[in-house]
Amino acid sequence: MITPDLGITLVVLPLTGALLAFLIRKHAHWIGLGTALAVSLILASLLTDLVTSPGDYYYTLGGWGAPLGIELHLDGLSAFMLMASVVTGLGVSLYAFSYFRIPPQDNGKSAAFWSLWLFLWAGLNALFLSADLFNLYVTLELIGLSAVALTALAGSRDALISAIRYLLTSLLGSLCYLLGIALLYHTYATVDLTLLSGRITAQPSTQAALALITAGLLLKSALFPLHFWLPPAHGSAAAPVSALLSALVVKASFYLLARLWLELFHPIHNLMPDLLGWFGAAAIIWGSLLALRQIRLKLLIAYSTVAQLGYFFLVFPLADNQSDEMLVGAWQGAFYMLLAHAFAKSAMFLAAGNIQLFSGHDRILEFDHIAQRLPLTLAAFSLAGVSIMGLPPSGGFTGKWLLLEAAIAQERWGYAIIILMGGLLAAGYVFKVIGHAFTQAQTESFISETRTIPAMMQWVALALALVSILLGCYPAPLLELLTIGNPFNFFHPGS
Amino acid sequence: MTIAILYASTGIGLFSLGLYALIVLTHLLRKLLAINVMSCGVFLVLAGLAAHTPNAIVDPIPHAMVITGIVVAIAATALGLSILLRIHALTGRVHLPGVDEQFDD
Amino acid sequence: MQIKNVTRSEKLHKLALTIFSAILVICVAIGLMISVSFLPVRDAELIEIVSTQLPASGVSHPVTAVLLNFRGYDTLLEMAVLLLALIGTWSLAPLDVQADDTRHSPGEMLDSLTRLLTPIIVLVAGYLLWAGAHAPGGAFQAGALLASLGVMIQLTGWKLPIELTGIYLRFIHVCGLVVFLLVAASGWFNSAPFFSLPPDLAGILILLIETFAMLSIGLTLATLFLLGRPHSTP
Amino acid sequence: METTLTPILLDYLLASLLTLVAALSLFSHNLFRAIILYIIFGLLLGFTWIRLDAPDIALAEIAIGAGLTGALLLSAWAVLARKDKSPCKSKM
Repeated sequence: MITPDLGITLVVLPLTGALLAFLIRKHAHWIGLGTALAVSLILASLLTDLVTSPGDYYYTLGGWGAPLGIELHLDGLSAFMLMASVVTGLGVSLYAFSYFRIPPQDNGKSAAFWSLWLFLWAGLNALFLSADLFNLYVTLELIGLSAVALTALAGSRDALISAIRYLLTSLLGSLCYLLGIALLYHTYATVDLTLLSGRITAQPSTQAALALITAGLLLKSALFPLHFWLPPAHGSAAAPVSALLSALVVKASFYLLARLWLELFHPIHNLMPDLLGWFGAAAIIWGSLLALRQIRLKLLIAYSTVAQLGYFFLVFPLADNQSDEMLVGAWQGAFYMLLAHAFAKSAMFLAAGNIQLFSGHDRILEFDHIAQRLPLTLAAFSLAGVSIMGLPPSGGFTGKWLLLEAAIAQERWGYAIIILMGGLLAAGYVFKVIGHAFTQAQTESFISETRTIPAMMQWVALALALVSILLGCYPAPLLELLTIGNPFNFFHPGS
Repeated sequence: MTIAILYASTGIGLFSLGLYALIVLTHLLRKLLAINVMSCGVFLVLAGLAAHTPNAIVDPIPHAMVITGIVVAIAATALGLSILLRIHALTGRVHLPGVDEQFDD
Repeated sequence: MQIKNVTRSEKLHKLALTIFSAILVICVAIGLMISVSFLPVRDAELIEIVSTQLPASGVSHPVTAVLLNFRGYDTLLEMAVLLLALIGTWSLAPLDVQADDTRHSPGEMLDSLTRLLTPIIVLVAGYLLWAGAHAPGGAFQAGALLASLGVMIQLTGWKLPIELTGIYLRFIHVCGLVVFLLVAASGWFNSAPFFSLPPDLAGILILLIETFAMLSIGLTLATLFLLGRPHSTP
Repeated sequence: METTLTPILLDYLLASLLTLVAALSLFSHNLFRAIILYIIFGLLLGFTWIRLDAPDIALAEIAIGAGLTGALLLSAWAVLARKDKSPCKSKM
């Protein structure tokens, strides 16, 4: 039997931690670390409960029940996303614990980081658990605004400019989403996902809501061609923040889109899945090509995120109108890639943070024997790169393989070729970095003083990268976790 | 046409107007104003339609949602303004550079 | 100085953007207008549920019942949004830079007006807070009123004593959320779900939450204004 | 109840005034005027909420949407205006 209060604890704990970190600034990093450990323990017991008694769980906040109050919903998919959020969050917290105490960082910034990050974490967990459209709007704003504030925290000119662009984009996305919710509410008199999924019909207002909500969430999840805001923001934020933004924040809106798609919009769509698939394919090619052209490491990783996000969207056409087995396979592939990408990309950004701290810059051409001087960090980057490229054995490979299988079985050769080409291009940009890391600096720059990197920061990056590899070795239990509660064939409950 | 539909249409109009201004204007403070006009439009749709019921009974739930939305909007505006002021203090500029435009002029 | 060198291609580019966005926005507007005007009158089922459950919520004003009880979780997260905006703003403009700002009072008029208005505003805010249980009003409106009082006091040149900017001030910033969380968690002790308020105590608990929420919201909004004020050291 | 269902002249007036003031505010050349018009827009919206039988939103809109947002915008404008007049602009 599952303890129902565990879910909401995953929201309440970070929220409390954020308040404490704001109050007791001096010890904010200890509060943050303690919260991260507590959240991880709660998640572990939640997952054990869910695996031992699989099912679809609802939790009525305040005991009011669906149309009046707010309900939380826990199934395999939300547990899977919570796992992504908590494991990445724990890693980044451990990293940030050291990162924000390195001399040039001041105490005020560290305290602000911890409260903002814990608010962000509460928002993410709340989003993954919520089954109420308006509550999801509030969580989206909590996530969006804390992500913007975290980006601006870096304080540089570039960071501030990308933060305000991020803010405007994020607000535009939430407003589109909210307008869609308004139309749905006034058509069906409820914002509860489960009730709505039983009532939804193809009406003009529903079609408009579908378009608005999809557009808003695409903007927030930076699908090509709406990705313009992502690379500068992810490229200029502080390293732990970039890791969180790339690993979790963009995925939250993808998750929400997928969830709404599965539960609400599935019966009323028309052209949409193919459109999303084409944009996804374009994102893979365009993002990878731009990543290849970058001269700064963090921007390269950011463009790689644009490309990798494209893969997730391939699931919409590949899972459309398919047999149950095929449909579940494609969705499992997309979400498995998402999980592997969360770990690999956070490892990459943390490694890039180490390199940037070590040499004072992140210009790839000026890397000077990084491999020999920061072996652990480079190992982390390379292992994460293996998962991003999708080489076996890695989580990235498993996910990509499932998507490829679906594409080949449906004889959609275009998508299959794109999936393979994306891997080749990823190999191109990953090896470009690794190559320069082994050699002497190409452009003669005045040798800047190097700084020692705390061991913790190197090991955390390596650990996250290793997890993304290990995901490829034992995929079965996690793929099974995803299907608990039957989130993917919502409309075929009999099968 | 009922009152509810009239004001909801006004809300749509404000949303579209704000959207246009958000794309076209370059001054950051004006962009924030545009976002605010857009959110007022959304609120008009959300709560304006609250009386779009049999016998025009007013539904309190959208009203509560709009109050939540107003507080979120001022929080976002305040954060945006403070970033804007920092940008102004650092660079003397208040316009968003184009995506392809280099910022070091 | 920056020299504006508007070339012909830039002008064309701008014109194209304007036309493109105008077309886009007009399409959006027409589509939405159509969908709104075809909106059917929906049933009043949910409104009836609100009115039947209203007696159990502890207050008789439906909007307050929705905000603080039925959908209290939304309000909790929304107060977190407000606080995080404050933290974000604070991290960009430290308060201690502002505190030693030298500023002359804008005149006796505003000064005496503030003296006159302060007790009135506090009274009205208190009334709004209390009225929220059965009439329009509540923590947000009362908090906003207190914040406007704070804005006015700042405009008269009053400065926050530096010794108050520490943990005491921050405690008022968070007390609304803390009390809200504590009350919400109290459901656990009665083995009821999170956020459940026992009907016989709900009224007093809501008033408790709203009082502290009003203080937090008022102070947070006033601090946001304080942080955005012009200060001498850039 | 019937009277509240069909709009009267006041409603058409308010609706068009709201749109007009919003447009004037967004596209006004003078930034200060834009902000003042935005505050007027907020007050008009407050009246609209009263007309729509939503006194709670009206209070929140006038106090937060028009009042405090307006104060924040004006103080930001004051910073921008002061800095723009000062000679340090030439460092660009």
